[in-house]
Amino acid sequence: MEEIKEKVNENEEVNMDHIKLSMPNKPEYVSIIRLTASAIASRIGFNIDDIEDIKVAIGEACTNAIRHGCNKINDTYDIDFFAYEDKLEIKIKDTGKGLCSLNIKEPKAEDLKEGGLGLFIIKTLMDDVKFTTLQNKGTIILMTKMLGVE
Amino acid sequence: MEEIKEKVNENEEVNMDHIKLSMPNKPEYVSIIRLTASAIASRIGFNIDDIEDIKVAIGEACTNAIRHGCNKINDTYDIDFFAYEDKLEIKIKDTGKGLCSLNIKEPKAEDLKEGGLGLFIIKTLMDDVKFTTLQNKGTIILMTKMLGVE
Amino acid sequence: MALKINKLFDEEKKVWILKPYGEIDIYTAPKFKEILLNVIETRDSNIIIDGKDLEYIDSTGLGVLISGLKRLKETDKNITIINLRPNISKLFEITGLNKVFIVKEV
Amino acid sequence: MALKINKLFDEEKKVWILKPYGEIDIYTAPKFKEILLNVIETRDSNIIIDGKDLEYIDSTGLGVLISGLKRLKETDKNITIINLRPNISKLFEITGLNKVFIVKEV
Ligand SMILES: Nc1ncnc2c1ncn2[C@@H]1O[C@H](COP(=O)(O)OP(=O)(O)O)[C@@H](O)[C@H]1O
Ligand SMILES: Nc1ncnc2c1ncn2[C@@H]1O[C@H](COP(=O)(O)OP(=O)(O)O)[C@@H](O)[C@H]1O
Repeated sequence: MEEIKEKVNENEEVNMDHIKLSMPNKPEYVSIIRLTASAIASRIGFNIDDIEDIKVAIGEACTNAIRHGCNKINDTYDIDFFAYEDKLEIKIKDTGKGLCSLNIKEPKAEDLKEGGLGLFIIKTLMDDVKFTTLQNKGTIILMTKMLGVE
Repeated sequence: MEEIKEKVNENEEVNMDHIKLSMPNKPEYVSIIRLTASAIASRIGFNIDDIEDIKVAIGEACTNAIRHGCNKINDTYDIDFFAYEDKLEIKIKDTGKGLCSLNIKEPKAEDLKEGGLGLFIIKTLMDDVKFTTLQNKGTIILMTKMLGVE
Repeated sequence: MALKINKLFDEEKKVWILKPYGEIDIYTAPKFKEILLNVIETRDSNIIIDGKDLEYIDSTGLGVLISGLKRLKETDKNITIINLRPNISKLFEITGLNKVFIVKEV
Repeated sequence: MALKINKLFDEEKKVWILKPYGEIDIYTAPKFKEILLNVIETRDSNIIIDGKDLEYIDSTGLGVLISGLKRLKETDKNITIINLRPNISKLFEITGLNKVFIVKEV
């Protein structure tokens, strides 16, 4: 938790816009978040490919927040966008049981498992991903996409 | 202020989803809010015409929040969506100087004034509009669009 | 989410034709105002605004149109608006601006 | 924002053709799963998924495809995926699923 807080404070000194979103933990709203994220990314100046990457990554993170990260039935979770001139940071914070393991492995094609792709996809599509997890107090995922980086 | 608070509490007993958004008071983000509002309205089941009305109304309200309702340079304002099965309520709250007058007049075409259309447009397009204003403490506008009402 | 404006002067009919693509709102209205007033300054004549690809306009954009019209009225010129999409047409009706500008269906 | 799925059985080639329109995500994946497994139950044969109008798929949707494939593998059948858009093709590549399904350019 500390690490991310410090990061945010530091950010506030540079030119950064903060957009906050709080969403019900319902599957039907994830597409709205993806759309909002696309619009923000497009405003910053990301190209279509990067916008797709951001869309998929935020979709996966919200899916996890809903599936694993919400305790109560009518729970909500938070999405924070930090829009810089040269990057977009997205923070997704839930109040669930916390991540059990931060050991994200490349999926083995032969295994044919239905799950376990989400975090790997996020790590692959974004330039930087940080997890903060507090047992039974939720998970924070902070992911960054840089503008104009391959 | 009281009135709106009571209303919200009452709402929480029925089937309602609450989406919260906090935005920087910058013109370039209003289109993102319109897009998000369209997506929420579409999810509830509004038709294209009603979605357009909601888009224009929220655009006008956010424009006012930015123009008249924000004190500081790096201020933010809040947008709350209350999604019901049969209606969408949108609350826009700023921290500005408050509304001077709630006397919204139909614009006189002959007058040719550049301003003063926003609140009138909101009142015309939405089914219900309520203002709460506190001198020097900001304005709350709560507007409602009913589903399937002409 | 953005705004582009095509402008050309029809030498034959002696009229400006402006065609906005996209959205005119609090963010893009200043650009629209600059172009509109600049056009009037360059050549004081009637203006046609082709709304075919205008996807959105709000009160800020309507305000710019009104300020342009005011300027033109000084020399007895006018603004004609054509090809408006239904959602935008509706805005002109409820504000009464369809009686201030010359709004044509086609 | 929604999902529609067209299904038909090609009697000549003895193959199911499924064509999803829209987005397969946490919200629509259950419906996709129901249709996919139902199709397999009705007639156990190879499946072609035409991705031309599939705009988005996430790990939940990929999981459904994998569970369908598992079922088919029991009787040595397969899933072929054609016409994927570049953004979705990329997902199959990074997850290695392009080696698990038969993914064809056209
Ligand atoms: N927000 C979260 N809260 C708690 N646990 C999580 C969260 N996100 C992911 N996890 C854990 O990490 C695992 C791997 O996640 P992921 O790669 O997205 O695959 P899947 O969700 O399909 O299992 C999940 O099964 C879950 O145990
Ligand atoms: N959020 C707000 N805070 C303070 N004053 C407001 C707010 N919204 C509207 N007003 C006041 O109401 C007037 C009319 O608003 P409006 O009809 O939108 O036209 P305009 O903004 O073009 O003046 C504004 O000029 C302003 O004085």
